[in-house]
Amino acid sequence: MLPFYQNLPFFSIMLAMLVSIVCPLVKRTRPCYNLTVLATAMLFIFSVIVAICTGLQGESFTYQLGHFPAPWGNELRAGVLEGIMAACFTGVMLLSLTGGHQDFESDIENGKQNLYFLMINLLSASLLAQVYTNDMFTGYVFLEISGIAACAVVMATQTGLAIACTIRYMIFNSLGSGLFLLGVAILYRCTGQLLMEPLHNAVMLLSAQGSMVWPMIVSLGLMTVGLAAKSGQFPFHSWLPGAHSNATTTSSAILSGLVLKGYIIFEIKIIVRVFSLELLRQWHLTDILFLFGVGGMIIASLRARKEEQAKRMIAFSTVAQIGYIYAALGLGTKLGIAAACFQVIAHAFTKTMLFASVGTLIDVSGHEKRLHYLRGSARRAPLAGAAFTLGGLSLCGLPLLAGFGAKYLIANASFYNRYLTVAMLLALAFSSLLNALYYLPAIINFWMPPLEDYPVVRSDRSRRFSLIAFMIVNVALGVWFVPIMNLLLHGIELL
Amino acid sequence: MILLQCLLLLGLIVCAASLPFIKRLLTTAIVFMAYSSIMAILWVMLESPDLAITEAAVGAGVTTVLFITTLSRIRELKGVDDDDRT
Amino acid sequence: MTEPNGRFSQWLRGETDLFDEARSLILNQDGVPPADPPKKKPKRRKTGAMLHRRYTMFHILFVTSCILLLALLLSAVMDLPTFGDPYAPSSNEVSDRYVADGLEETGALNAVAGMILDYRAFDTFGESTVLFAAAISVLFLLQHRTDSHRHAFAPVTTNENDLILQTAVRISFPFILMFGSYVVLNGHLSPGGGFSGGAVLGAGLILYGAAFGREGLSEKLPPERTSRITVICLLIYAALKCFSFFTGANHMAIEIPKGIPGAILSSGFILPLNICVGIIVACTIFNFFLLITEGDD
Amino acid sequence: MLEHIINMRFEIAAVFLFAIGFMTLLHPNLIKKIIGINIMDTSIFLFLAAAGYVDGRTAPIVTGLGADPSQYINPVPSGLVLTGIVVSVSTTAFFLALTIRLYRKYNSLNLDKILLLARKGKEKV
Repeated sequence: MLPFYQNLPFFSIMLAMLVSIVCPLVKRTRPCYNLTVLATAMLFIFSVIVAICTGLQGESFTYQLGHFPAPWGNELRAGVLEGIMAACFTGVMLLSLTGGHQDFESDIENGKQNLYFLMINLLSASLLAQVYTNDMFTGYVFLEISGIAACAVVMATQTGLAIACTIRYMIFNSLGSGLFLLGVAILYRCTGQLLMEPLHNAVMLLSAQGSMVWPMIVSLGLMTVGLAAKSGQFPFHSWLPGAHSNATTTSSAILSGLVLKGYIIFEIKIIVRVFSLELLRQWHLTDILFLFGVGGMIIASLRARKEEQAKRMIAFSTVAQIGYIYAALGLGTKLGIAAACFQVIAHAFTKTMLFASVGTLIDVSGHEKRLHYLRGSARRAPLAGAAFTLGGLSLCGLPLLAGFGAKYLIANASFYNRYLTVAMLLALAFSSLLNALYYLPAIINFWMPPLEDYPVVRSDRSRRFSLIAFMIVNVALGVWFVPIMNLLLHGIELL
Repeated sequence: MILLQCLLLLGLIVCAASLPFIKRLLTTAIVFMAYSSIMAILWVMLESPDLAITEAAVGAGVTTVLFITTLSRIRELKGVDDDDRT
Repeated sequence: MTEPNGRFSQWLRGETDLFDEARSLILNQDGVPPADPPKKKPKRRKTGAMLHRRYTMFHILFVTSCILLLALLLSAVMDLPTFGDPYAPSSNEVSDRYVADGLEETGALNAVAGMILDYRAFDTFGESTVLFAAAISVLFLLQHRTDSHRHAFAPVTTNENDLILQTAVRISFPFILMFGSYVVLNGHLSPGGGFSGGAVLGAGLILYGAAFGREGLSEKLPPERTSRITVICLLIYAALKCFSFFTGANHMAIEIPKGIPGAILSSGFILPLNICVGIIVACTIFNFFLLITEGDD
Repeated sequence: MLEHIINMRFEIAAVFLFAIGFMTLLHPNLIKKIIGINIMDTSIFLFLAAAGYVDGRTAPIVTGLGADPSQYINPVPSGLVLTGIVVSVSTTAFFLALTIRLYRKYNSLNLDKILLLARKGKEKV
């Protein structure tokens, strides 16, 4: 009999799927919202248990779905890294959901809010599946699910611009998963395996013999480009600002904080578990990743400065932070991967806090989106203003905050790669400066005396709790980033 | 047998390549139906009958019917559907 | 100390905005800033020519990346194992077991149905959820906001009583249903299965819906009912598969009777799963058709 | 070389179809973009299913117990493609629903024109 905690990854995916399937039967909004929050809380508890138990055991386990062992049947695999990532994703989902139940009623039609919660549950199900899966085709299926669910969440407000940005997002989604499936098809053609461990052995055997190396490079390139297109990486990011700025406050927080990260974790598992890092360095694919990452960091930050709307500015800064992650992946060392994972966690918490706080600031100042008219809105909603300030400073790299931890770890990881150290440090410094050039003016703008006095509106109590929780976690990440880093490094060893 | 497969593949490529140049949207839907039917025949030649039934029912049948009903909803069928104008 | 009316001290008193380059704007005495936001710098309006130039640059980039992708793929295809080669790496011990031991492990004669619904059933559960998510988002987009004015469901063909179509459908509809249900029920014995049979059933329902319009199926199968049926089938599928995954993972040897190979009621869970998937696919496809023709008017 | 091309006809055709589908994405009309995405998907499925075919073998419908695997083709790719076709139907239906809503609001199928109108906030309804 398996120890009980090994069933938890399977239970958490099935729970999320079942809750999302049941949602259309629950007609009214409140019970559906409570069901979603309860389910996300249970997912968070399950993931924390998985992280702790695998941490104590010190080794990852595989969970065989069905009666047939690995290469024939399907399989889930969970370890310390997967546990931490799942706990972080479900935790952020829980906090952003508890804060948002007022703007569901206002933004989404009353007859269709249970369908919106269905899509949110599907997003958390596909996030967990991408973290835990050990099979490439299951990964493709859950890429599709999170693609369709994310598009449905973006168009929930049903305004003209939202639907136009949704169809653009859907085109990039289909393109991304099409390229990924083509990569899996070529890999299946060369090796005949679909599960990650036998695939790894077959790839190692083939690269040792030196036969069919070029198709494997092309297949890995296609998979990376497909996942980069879906996670809004630099050359394929044109859909991201429109999609993330036209969604409701909670959904834009979930979209940019979590959905993009599911694809990146799946990318990290493919890189580390199927093609080992040495192979990537040998094929020089890490340098291409590094190039695109740095490009994303610089150009997206430059583009963010020209934005007048608050949400679009933050969406462009998301593209820049995704560039950080891909640049850290491009360093090609285990330390670089651990730094990328820490950046994923730090960005998930910081970006969700930013979107939540800007949403509150916009609600308080009469739904005015442009930065100039949001002037002085922080004085009307001090907690949201403080959260935005903390988030902005964290992304600029102020010490004792999560952003600084991520930047420090990426810089530290770059010392182990002789060629890229200088380039990485320059890119980090320049993009941090650019971040400061558009976050600090925004922060100052929020705290200046307001133009005309809007009636002071008390931001709803639950949003207060989630903002405070985000701030605490941000500072905690900034202070204890070294122990978290060792945990992540240990997790990657087990991957 | 190989010659027939090559001809069908050429037919596929011709169908697909002609799509951007057709002006009327209804014609593109019907060319897409032809494309799916040829694909269904190819599945039979590749010895996978499940795919042939699915592709025939889904590709040629349902997808094209959805396209045509969408065009009728957009009132394209009344001959006003040069895609440059809309 | 900074002189009293220096820019910084003025900013401290909140009179000026650090970023207004246009000093004349700031110095209007009553300190009320202009109504529309002073632009950071005059925003160049995207003239037609500039738009055109940006698009051609985007097109060139797109075409070159497409040609590069084509060259990459063709060079990769040249190195792949040849088509139809019996010793290709993909026909290895994995696929041999699906065919060789497939019958006694799953009881299904059709190795593909055995693989989809028993060996790798988690993918198919994801598949049905993809269909369900698409059906719900189309419902989300096109469902009637107010059910009060249920718009008369005009069939695609303009005149209602098109005799030829209706008699043709009246003759062929039962055979389509029979063929579709045959394909679903015999999924584990002959080629077909839940997806193909469901698609055939869905296409048959669409044909009936298109021919008979209002008093046809859309009264008996409105979008709410089809999504309820889909939810029930998905729950049955999830229940069956959770049972077999859980018992499989914990190595509980609970034997599901495989029946006599070749009989309809054989191969354990595959038959009920095929029926569930068939119903899900048929309902979803008919739902798409119904919503696209009738919804949101 | 020509012999190799004839031998790899399915894969080369799939790659060309993928490129053609990728190119039709360039067309501003929404319906053409959706058909382009459909062509890309079916070309990937053609590539995947061609991986499973083995010369001189029949469809994987076993007749009795202990079937000899050397007589049947590889069932794995046709299983994957079967689920893939259903995915492309659902994405197409979602696209078409979005197109109808956009046409209702902006009376146009040209995505570039729609985005310009949407940014200027000109909704017909």
